[in-house]
Amino acid sequence: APSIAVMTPFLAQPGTQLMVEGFEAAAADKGWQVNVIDTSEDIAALVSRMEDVALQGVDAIVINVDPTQIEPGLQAAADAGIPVFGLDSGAHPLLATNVTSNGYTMAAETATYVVDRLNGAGNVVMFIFEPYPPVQKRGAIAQAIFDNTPDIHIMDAITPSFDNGPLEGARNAMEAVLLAHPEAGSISAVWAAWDDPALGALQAIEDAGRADEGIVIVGIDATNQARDAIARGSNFEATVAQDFSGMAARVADLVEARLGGMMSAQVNHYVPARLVTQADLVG
Amino acid sequence: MHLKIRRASKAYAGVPALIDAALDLYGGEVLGLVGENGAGKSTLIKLLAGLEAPDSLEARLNGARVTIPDSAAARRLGLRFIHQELAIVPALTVAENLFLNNPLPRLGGVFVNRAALYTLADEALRRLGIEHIDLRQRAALLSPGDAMLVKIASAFIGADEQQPLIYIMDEPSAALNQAEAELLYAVIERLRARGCALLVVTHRLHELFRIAQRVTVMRDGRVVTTQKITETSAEALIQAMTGANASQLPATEQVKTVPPAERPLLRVRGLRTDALVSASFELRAGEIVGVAGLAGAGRSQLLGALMGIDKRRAGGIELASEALQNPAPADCWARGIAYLPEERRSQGLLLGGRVSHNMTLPHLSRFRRWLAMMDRRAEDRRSQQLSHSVQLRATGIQQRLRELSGGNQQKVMFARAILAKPRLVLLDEPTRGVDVGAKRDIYRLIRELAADGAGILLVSSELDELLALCGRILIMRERRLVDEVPTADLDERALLSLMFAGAA
Amino acid sequence: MPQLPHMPAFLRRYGTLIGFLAIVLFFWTQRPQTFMTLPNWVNITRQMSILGVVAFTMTIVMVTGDFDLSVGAMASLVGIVAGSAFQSGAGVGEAVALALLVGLAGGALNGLLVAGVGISAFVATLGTLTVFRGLALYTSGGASIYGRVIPAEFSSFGRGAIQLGELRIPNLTLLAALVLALVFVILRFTIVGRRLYAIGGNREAARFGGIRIARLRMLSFVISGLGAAVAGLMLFSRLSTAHPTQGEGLMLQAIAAVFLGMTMNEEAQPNVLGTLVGVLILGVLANGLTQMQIDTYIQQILTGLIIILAVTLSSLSQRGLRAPEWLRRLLSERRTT
Amino acid sequence: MPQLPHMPAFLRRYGTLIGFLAIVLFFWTQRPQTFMTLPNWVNITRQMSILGVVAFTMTIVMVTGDFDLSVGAMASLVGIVAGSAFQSGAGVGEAVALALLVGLAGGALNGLLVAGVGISAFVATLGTLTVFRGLALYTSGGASIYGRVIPAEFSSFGRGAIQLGELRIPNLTLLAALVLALVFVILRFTIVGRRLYAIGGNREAARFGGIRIARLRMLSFVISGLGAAVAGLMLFSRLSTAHPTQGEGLMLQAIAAVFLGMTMNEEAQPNVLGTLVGVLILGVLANGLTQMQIDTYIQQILTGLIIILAVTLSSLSQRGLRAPEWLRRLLSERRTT
Ligand SMILES: Nc1ncnc2c1ncn2[C@@H]1O[C@H](COP(=O)(O)OP(=O)(O)OP(=O)(O)O)[C@@H](O)[C@H]1O
Ligand SMILES: Nc1ncnc2c1ncn2[C@@H]1O[C@H](COP(=O)(O)OP(=O)(O)OP(=O)(O)O)[C@@H](O)[C@H]1O
Ligand SMILES: [Mg+2]
Ligand SMILES: [Mg+2]
Repeated sequence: APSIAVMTPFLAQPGTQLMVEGFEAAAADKGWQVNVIDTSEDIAALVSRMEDVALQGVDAIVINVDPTQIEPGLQAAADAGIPVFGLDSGAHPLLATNVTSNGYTMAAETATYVVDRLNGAGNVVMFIFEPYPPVQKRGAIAQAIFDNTPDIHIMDAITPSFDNGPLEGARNAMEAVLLAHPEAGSISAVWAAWDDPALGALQAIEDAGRADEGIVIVGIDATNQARDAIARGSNFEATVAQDFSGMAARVADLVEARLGGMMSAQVNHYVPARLVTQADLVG
Repeated sequence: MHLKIRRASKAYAGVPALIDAALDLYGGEVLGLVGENGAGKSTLIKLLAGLEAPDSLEARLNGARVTIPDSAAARRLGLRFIHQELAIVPALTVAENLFLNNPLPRLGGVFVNRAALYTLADEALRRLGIEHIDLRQRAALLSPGDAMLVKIASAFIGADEQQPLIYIMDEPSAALNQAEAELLYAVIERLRARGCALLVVTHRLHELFRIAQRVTVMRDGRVVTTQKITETSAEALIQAMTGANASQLPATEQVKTVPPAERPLLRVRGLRTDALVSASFELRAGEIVGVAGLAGAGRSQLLGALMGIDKRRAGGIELASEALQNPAPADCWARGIAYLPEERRSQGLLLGGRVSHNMTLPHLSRFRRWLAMMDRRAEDRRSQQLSHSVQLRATGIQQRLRELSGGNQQKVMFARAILAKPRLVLLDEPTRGVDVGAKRDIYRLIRELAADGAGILLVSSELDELLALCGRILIMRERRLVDEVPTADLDERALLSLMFAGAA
Repeated sequence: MPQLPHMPAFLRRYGTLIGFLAIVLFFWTQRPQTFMTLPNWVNITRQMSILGVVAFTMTIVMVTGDFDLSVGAMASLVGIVAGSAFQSGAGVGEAVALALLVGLAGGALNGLLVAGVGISAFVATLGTLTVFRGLALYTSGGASIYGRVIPAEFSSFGRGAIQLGELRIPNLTLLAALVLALVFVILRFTIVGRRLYAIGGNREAARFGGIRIARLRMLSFVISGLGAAVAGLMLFSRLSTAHPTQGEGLMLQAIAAVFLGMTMNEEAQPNVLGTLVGVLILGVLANGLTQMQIDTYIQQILTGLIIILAVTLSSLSQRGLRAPEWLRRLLSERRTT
Repeated sequence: MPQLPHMPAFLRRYGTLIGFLAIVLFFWTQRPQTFMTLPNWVNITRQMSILGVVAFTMTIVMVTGDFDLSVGAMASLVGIVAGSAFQSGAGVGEAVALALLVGLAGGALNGLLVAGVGISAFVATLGTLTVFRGLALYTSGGASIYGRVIPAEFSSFGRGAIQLGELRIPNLTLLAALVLALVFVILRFTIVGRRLYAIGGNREAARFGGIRIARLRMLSFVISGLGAAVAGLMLFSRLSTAHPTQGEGLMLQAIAAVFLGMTMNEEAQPNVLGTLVGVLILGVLANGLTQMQIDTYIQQILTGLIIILAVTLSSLSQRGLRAPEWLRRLLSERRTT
């Protein structure tokens, strides 16, 4: 059976998990042997492991990581004649294809949701993360949209500390923001570039007893935990569902085609994402 | 050559340890330095070695003012030291340790010249007549006695260079027995004859009369007198050191001796460990038994084996007819065996700890109350009593051990051993570095313990000490117990020849 | 005598404390309305409670001269264990008991390796760190455990508080205070505490002096394993989420707190009140800097600098406050090192 | 003399090495076609070269009895510094020089704090770790630097190799070998090396002996700072990407490698050949387990267990290979600790 290596440094992220699980499911249907390699945020180790699997001679490699940062690994695979497929990674000449959701649209959807809910006026706390390009991209788009709405004021753009996981980091940061702005209504919304900090912020707001001030929280990725929070009608109002398993299935199909000898001319394949609110979840 | 020291002062946290001391060292002369424990001798030497920053110090070498900011500067001035505290690096070889305070022979500027290193190291040991120490072995394997020999030898490296040097030695003979000390005296005499200046600190007054030309006495941080050796006597020196008349000191002989019990308290049969070949003997309650031997003869290893420090490979130990099966040191203490190890700094003391904590360390469970709490008041009371018994010179039982002079640290170790009325007392060089007065106190306390029915096993390199205190002496050679003799038939010469007998 | 009087001794012992108060004062002036308020302090104590439990029990290990690098991974693992227990239908009691058992076993493993086998604590706990982390990741498949499987009474503990008159004291704060009191009493007033300090002071002398070193070192690792387990449960309860790496940050922070605390002791020994101040410094810095809306990256730089500064000041004051000296020392090498 | 002959001594010194060979043998039998091939070994050495440089220079610091926790953060920072230099138009020479200067300055700062001020190495380098990490994140805004700003000749170095007959030896491997040789000579044959060991062996004795402890400790931190800088550049060049936290993993791994190496020395001292074996063990494990398609989480568990096992075995063989003894020891407290 063909042997496929799935490689990522981000397996601890819920989105990555969903994708990897989706891919494993699709691969099981196709009778492939899948080896998942996670290097816990260590990019250099990921490159090393790519070299290892290239030498070992797998049939294909699927990556979930920014390809520009692992060029030696891509090169090793190319030298060994092994095709590499991007799963929500990014475009690169050494990649056969890349399947992804459109990060720009996802950020735009949540940001405009906030603008609409606030009727174009209010104070927004942003949780961003610059180091990871796809997430950085989201922050930039959202910021552009807020900046473009004259009465929306960005109070703070916080990069949560990861020391005890993003949930705790965001929660502590939000607690401090809440204390710094004790008046009801002084904070209108929290825009988070992914769901974890949105959840942390939600916990902080609820614990501070300020859940009834109407602070609007939005996230991206629609993890199960976020869906739960939205479904119960909390301040967490909206997130964006990427179709992770759809992306994974699409990559699996592309891999299958390639193993069958077909080359795809299209490099980026976009799988649509959709906004999720309570209305979508209840009933 | 003339090294002139004036106005040497040093206070620790406001408490003066050295006050305006003055000293003169001349080429071709040995100056003895004596004083009670804590008189300030080591402090003075640390200032000269650049190890402590003086509050004031005026030094002139041949008339020229000099400063000693660090040990390297002291060395450049031609000063060589043997410090009181053992300082070896266990991980380096013996040869490398010999060169720790000497420049290593170089090859091409930065590399170590190993060939030269071993030749020179070999010479250095030879000079002291030491042959049993392997230069290439790690210093970690040395017994404390051997380590001291290495340390002494290292001070004499380069001694035969043209220019005579100044040697400053802090109790160099404290860990040596007479035979070894003789070798040291010979080296000292040779250096003196070559024109070197020497300063020797010692608590063995008779030593002074052999090697010194003049003697300086310190008391309470001050130099009280300096005299020609020919114009003084041991009694006069003691009087100068203590400020009291020697005859006023309590005589040790006053303790009445009781005849030892009939039944043996301790019975040792065919005892063997990795470091001890064999030992069999008996010890009765109320008896003081000495252990004699050359450095490395295995005396310390014998005590270590009894205390459960080294693993027993064979043989049996019975304490009061009860077999001790592979005990840990904790078990031994619990059964009433007290132990005073040879190397106080590494094996005994918590240097950062307080006097009282050091004394009570093995006896903490005696101060238990409310299940697991420490009865600090009782602890303090007992420590106070003991400090008094051993004539401890400290600011109080709260003082940190690090701040005590070497001899006073040793008294704390002794106090620990006698805290709980032990049944069996294992003493390894108990009076090392202790001043004459305190030595008498310790002798008295040892006798009292025996009179109270404890058995005492005493390892000492001071033969007169063994002969004065013990009824019997066990002789050790090459890590086995070879002989046992009553002291009644012995004098120092006879004892020495027993220690040497059979040693090739 | 050109010795300064008691000032340096005072500064030496209380330098870090004074630094802490200076930090508090600074934030007070900067954020007068919000920083020095009761709710904020309650908030800080709750935020630091988890780190506190780890740091307090770590203090015991460090008293004996060892380290425990595995606490962070253990805290994560314990969360996953309890979470998995919930998933397979366990009640709160069972899950908590199981979690504590895991902490105890992990601590005992560390103790066995360090005190029994005689491996250096650093490498032993580095090894178990890796194992615990791997176990947490493997058990959970790398995913978080959260949601309805977690009993409400479990999560409510971490968010609950006890009303004391005006004051609402968070359960987590109370728990941390309890651990603090326990460790304080053990180290300060019990025989075991005295023995632990003796082991840290001079291991060989302690053994020769009749102290059962291996047992006590073992005990200290078991305590720190249990502490890590309690902290892991607290984290899990507070977040209602168990993530397989969520405790990782605790280890270095706990060690930093103990080291900060050691500066407050004459003999530079670990002591739990000092550790408390260390924990508070870290907590107040994070809280205050966030309130001042300082960029997180700059927060990191400042935190590092302040730690260094605190330790430097208290170290310099130990040398009699003659600051330029330590520079000269590098060149002239006169003083005690 | 009832001494066992040379077998235990042999096992003690070479236990870890034998463990390493056993691991190699195991992978060889499991993956006969791919593991024991020249390309794979070249591959392993290249993969380990970066960790190697950090671990080799860390060995020097650890010889003097200190630690340097800041190396990982320094390696990241150096990449960002060089990357920023490229962004503002610097040439390769300038960027590299600047990066090395930063490594040197960072090392000197550590040295100043530890040897000059007298702070414990652990807390000092924990502080600088935080500062360096914050600086890297702040300078880069948390984002990676990559793409066209990086001169091709810079990236090609990290990917290039030198053809030696049949063999293509990667530049990175060569560089690591060079550092290894240098550290080996320094520690083994030079006067400075002996003095470093003396400081680590007994600091007080070294001071009595007139060794300039502060200067040498300072030197060792500068060397490890430089080592971290070189490693940071190697990483940057290999990935053509500078990420503000990309070196973080190096620190614990380097320390683990040195500790593994210490098991291969009678006196349990750090020694650079031992460190090399430690680095190789970590490298071969990662490579071999990946080739055997072991789940990454189980890989972690196995790596931890194997580290513990290696150190345990070599520690037990030091006690004459009577394995049950160490268990009894816990209860009876008989042996030397
Ligand atoms: N670091 C220190 N801190 C405080 N006091 C100290 C310190 N070092 C020494 N002292 C005190 O200085 C005094 C002199 O000590 P020193 O070591 O010079 O005595 P000594 O004459 O060498 O005695 P001994 O014969 O016992 O070796 C003692 O009272 C001692 O307690
Ligand atoms: N585990 C061991 N195996 C073999 N030899 C050992 C071991 N431990 C110590 N030795 C050696 O046994 C000898 C006896 O040492 P010990 O300390 O008992 O001598 P000592 O008679 O007390 O003399 P010293 O005055 O030198 O202390 C020393 O030469 C020492 O190096
Ligand atoms: Mg003295
Ligand atoms: Mg001896």
